[in-house]
Amino acid sequence: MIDVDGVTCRYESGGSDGSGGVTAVDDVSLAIPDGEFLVVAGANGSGKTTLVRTFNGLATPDAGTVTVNGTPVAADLVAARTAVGMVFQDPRDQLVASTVGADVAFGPENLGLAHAEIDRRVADALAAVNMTGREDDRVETLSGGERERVAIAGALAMHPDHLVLDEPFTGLDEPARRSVVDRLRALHREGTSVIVVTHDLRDVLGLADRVVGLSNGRVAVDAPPADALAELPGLDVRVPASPLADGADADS
Amino acid sequence: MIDVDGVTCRYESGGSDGSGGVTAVDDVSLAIPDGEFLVVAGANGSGKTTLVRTFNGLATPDAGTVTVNGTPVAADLVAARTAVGMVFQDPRDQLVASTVGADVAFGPENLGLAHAEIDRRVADALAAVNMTGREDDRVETLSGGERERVAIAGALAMHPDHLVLDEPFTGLDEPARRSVVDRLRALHREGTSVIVVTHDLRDVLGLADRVVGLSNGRVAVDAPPADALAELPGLDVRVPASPLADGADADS
Amino acid sequence: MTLAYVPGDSFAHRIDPRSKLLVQAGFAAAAYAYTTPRGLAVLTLLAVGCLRLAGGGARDLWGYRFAAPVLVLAPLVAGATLGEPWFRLDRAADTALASYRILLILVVAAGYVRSTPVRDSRAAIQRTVPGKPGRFLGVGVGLVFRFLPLLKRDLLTAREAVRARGGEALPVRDRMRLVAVAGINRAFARADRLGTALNARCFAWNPTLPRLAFGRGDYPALAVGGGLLLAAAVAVAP
Amino acid sequence: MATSTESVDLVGDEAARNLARAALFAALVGAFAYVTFPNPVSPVSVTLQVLGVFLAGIFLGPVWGAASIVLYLAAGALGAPVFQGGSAGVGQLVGQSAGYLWSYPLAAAVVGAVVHRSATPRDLDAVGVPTLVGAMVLGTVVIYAFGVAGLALVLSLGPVEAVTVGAAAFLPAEALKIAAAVGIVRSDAIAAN
Ligand SMILES: Nc1ncnc2c1ncn2[C@@H]1O[C@H](COP(=O)(O)OP(=O)(O)OP(=O)(O)O)[C@@H](O)[C@H]1O
Ligand SMILES: Nc1ncnc2c1ncn2[C@@H]1O[C@H](COP(=O)(O)OP(=O)(O)OP(=O)(O)O)[C@@H](O)[C@H]1O
Ligand SMILES: O=C(O)CCCC[C@@H]1SC[C@@H]2NC(=O)N[C@@H]21
Ligand SMILES: [Mg+2]
Ligand SMILES: [Mg+2]
Repeated sequence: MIDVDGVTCRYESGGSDGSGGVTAVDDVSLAIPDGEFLVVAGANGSGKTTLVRTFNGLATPDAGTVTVNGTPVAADLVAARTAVGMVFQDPRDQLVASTVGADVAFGPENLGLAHAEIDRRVADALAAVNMTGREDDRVETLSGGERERVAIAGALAMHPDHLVLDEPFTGLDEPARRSVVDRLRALHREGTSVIVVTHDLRDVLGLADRVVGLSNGRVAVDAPPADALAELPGLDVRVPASPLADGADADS
Repeated sequence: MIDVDGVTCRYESGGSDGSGGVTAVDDVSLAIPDGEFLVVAGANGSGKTTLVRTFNGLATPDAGTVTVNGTPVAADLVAARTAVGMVFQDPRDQLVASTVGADVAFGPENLGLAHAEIDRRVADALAAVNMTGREDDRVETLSGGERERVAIAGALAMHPDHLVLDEPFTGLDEPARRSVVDRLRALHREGTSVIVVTHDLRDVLGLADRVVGLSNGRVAVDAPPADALAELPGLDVRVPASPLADGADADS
Repeated sequence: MTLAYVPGDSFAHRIDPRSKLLVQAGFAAAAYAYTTPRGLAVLTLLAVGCLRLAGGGARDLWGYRFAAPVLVLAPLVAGATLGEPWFRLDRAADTALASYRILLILVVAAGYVRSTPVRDSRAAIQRTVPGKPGRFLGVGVGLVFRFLPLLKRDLLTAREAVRARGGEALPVRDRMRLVAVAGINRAFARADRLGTALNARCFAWNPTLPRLAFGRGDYPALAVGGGLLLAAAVAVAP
Repeated sequence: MATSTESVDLVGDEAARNLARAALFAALVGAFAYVTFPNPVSPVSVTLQVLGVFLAGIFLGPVWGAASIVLYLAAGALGAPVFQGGSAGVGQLVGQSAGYLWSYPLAAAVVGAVVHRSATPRDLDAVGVPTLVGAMVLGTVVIYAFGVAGLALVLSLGPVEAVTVGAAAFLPAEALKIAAAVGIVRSDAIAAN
């Protein structure tokens, strides 16, 4: 259970209005029950990334609290960071080791797991993203999509209770996307809560239990996919188009 | 006219096969006439980024030559770089100044244009990506999608003969995407050649005159969109799905 | 080109990095203790042996070419005198021997570098230096290896970004400033983002220690290293 | 499925950030070691390492600046190609340039201490150019004192000979590096804090 209660996040230095500050997340309250598949949608700059970063203490709210599995994040960072796995919007920011295998193993090592268990998790996570056999590749030689996959594998290997993915599909080609979607679906079935951040719902709407739409840092929509569908385009979020428009809409 | 003739690019350090090398682009020949809208598609790691980086000399072929407007790239780098504008796959690699306005102005300033003209181009380019009024924002405070837009604006402001965009839509929300698509269409109409690199054809197929599909560094498809459509899924490229499958396919 | 780890299956590749570090320490100590023609002759055999056991050869020494001028110049400067006899061979010979011992130490070090992957080196630190200092060094060294190509790339892409947008028209001085400042800025941002990533991934002071174990091949290596240290101690003992 | 977390001793956010920055500057010194210029007055080439050492002290302060250079030495000893001209290995730490290398952590600490006047870094905007230059001159003195002593010891040279080989040839280049460091620090585009 992740419980977001009246959270506000400001950046002092940003903003274009000259005031020298921007409120990225504005009084958001949100309860994410265990095992839910939640999609957080919104336009560029609507505060999605900032919001989810409060879930494991990478961003600290200026007001409000976030509680994970009953404990406030601020009170027990270890608990929050082991419970909430996170895949960053830019995978390059996430890889901390020099080789693929070492990177995926990094999280499990920090948990102090036994070597056999670490090996099992690494193999398993790499398989989930179609990167089996690439353990010894150096991370700086990976292509954009390959890097994205390794970042996802690193989060999967932590076996988190809640998995947050910030725009996970952007760089992935079709087989990799499918493979990740399958894995997310399986995790969801096994009881992990999955939170996907995106501004393009075409690939995840079918998976979601619920969609939260952000606009200017505030919750503008909070509903099951079917109900949210009508309002999301008003938030500048992409939704599955009508049959004819898809693919062709760029040309219309 | 960009003329790619028998180009091969190898990375010595990459590769997972232990041989310590990978052929990212393998004997590619390709002529891109002035004013063409070309889509370069292919799976992760198929060599798309490497190929287009040879167009303005950011990557140097190990064999073969690239000729831009009649001059070999290697013979006149400055000419190639002013003729070919490029939006990198990762916008962070691209931004060189500290504020949005200064960054977009950087290219035009280098062209030695008059101030009035520079201002006009900056305003125009920012409008094209829906970032009007954000001139004074510091680039490190931008959200992911905002950064992508500034990178695109920087390339637009150069008014290049050929515009290469490496996965330009990944981070953009719907209005920004639409706006960029509109601008690309207008540029194309005015005679600029536009080259879009992607593994997801859903947003650009309607615009393209021609699609080149790469597989393992080789040209596997080279045809108008209608003809290419059937072969692309075999290259692990995403194509506009059949009506029912779109959006729902993630759930199927 | 530059000296680096080369995958392989030589004797040195198969033994524990800690044994190899001990051999290096012992060798350096002995080279300083026995800087005589005879001592260095024996050590030459040993040094070449070490490099061969790591599957290396003369090629690997190319990485140390920048050391050569000092090593060659030093004996000349040492021998030169301002008055008669202008050049004193005995002084030059002393320094030449000292230079040569450095060369030998570099040969042995080359054997270590080419036969030891980063992973093992980090493991050796973390298993040898206890507690937080060990963790700091272990993770820190890992991050240096991670940053090095990134940093080169950041400097390179900063240059590319400037170039890709017509920056060639600028004077060299401006271009250098732009690249340096953009490069350092990027590097900073990157360090902070990687710091965040470490936290998000549960970066802890007490992780699972890397696997390392002494095997049969380590006994001779440990014996050689220990023997060299002992020999050095004997030489300096009063 | 959940892992027991009692035993995990998390590294603090601040410490992790500092560690990442320390590793970054260590890598920067390493990258600068590749940049070699031929030396007009001696066959020994000039490198930019010292510039990296200065910057580490200036940007990270005395404690983390020194820690960063310790990482540099450790990484180099263990095979990262970060010493002069991309060389590596324990040998360098006892070789002809040992004095210089061992002086670097101390030099970074000295530069950091003079610039920030305390263990924790302060805002660089508050630091005047004379302070910056003074700090780096002092750092240079430390580096050359150790470097020359190291040469004398390692290569059995007399003091004058060691200065001839190890200092006279380099000193003019150090002035340029100090100027470069001031230029980088004073550039308003650096966003670090
Ligand atoms: N480090 C920062 N400093 C100042 N302002 C920031 C910072 N990071 C983000 N912002 C601002 O906060 C707002 C929200 O940013 P955030 O990254 O949360 O948006 P997002 O919804 O994830 O957008 P995107 O879809 O583009 O990734 C934006 O207006 C952005 O400019
Ligand atoms: N700097 C590098 N060093 C070594 N190998 C590299 C490097 N850059 C790319 N490669 C390898 O070259 C191949 C092609 O990479 P490239 O970036 O051109 O692919 P791409 O088609 O753009 O993929 P993506 O869709 O993931 O961006 C990949 O196998 C990649 O691992
Ligand atoms: O990496 C090494 O082996 C150490 C090289 C030491 C070079 C010294 S530092 C002071 C002086 N200035 C230079 O440019 N080089 C020398
Ligand atoms: Mg975001
Ligand atoms: Mg690419």
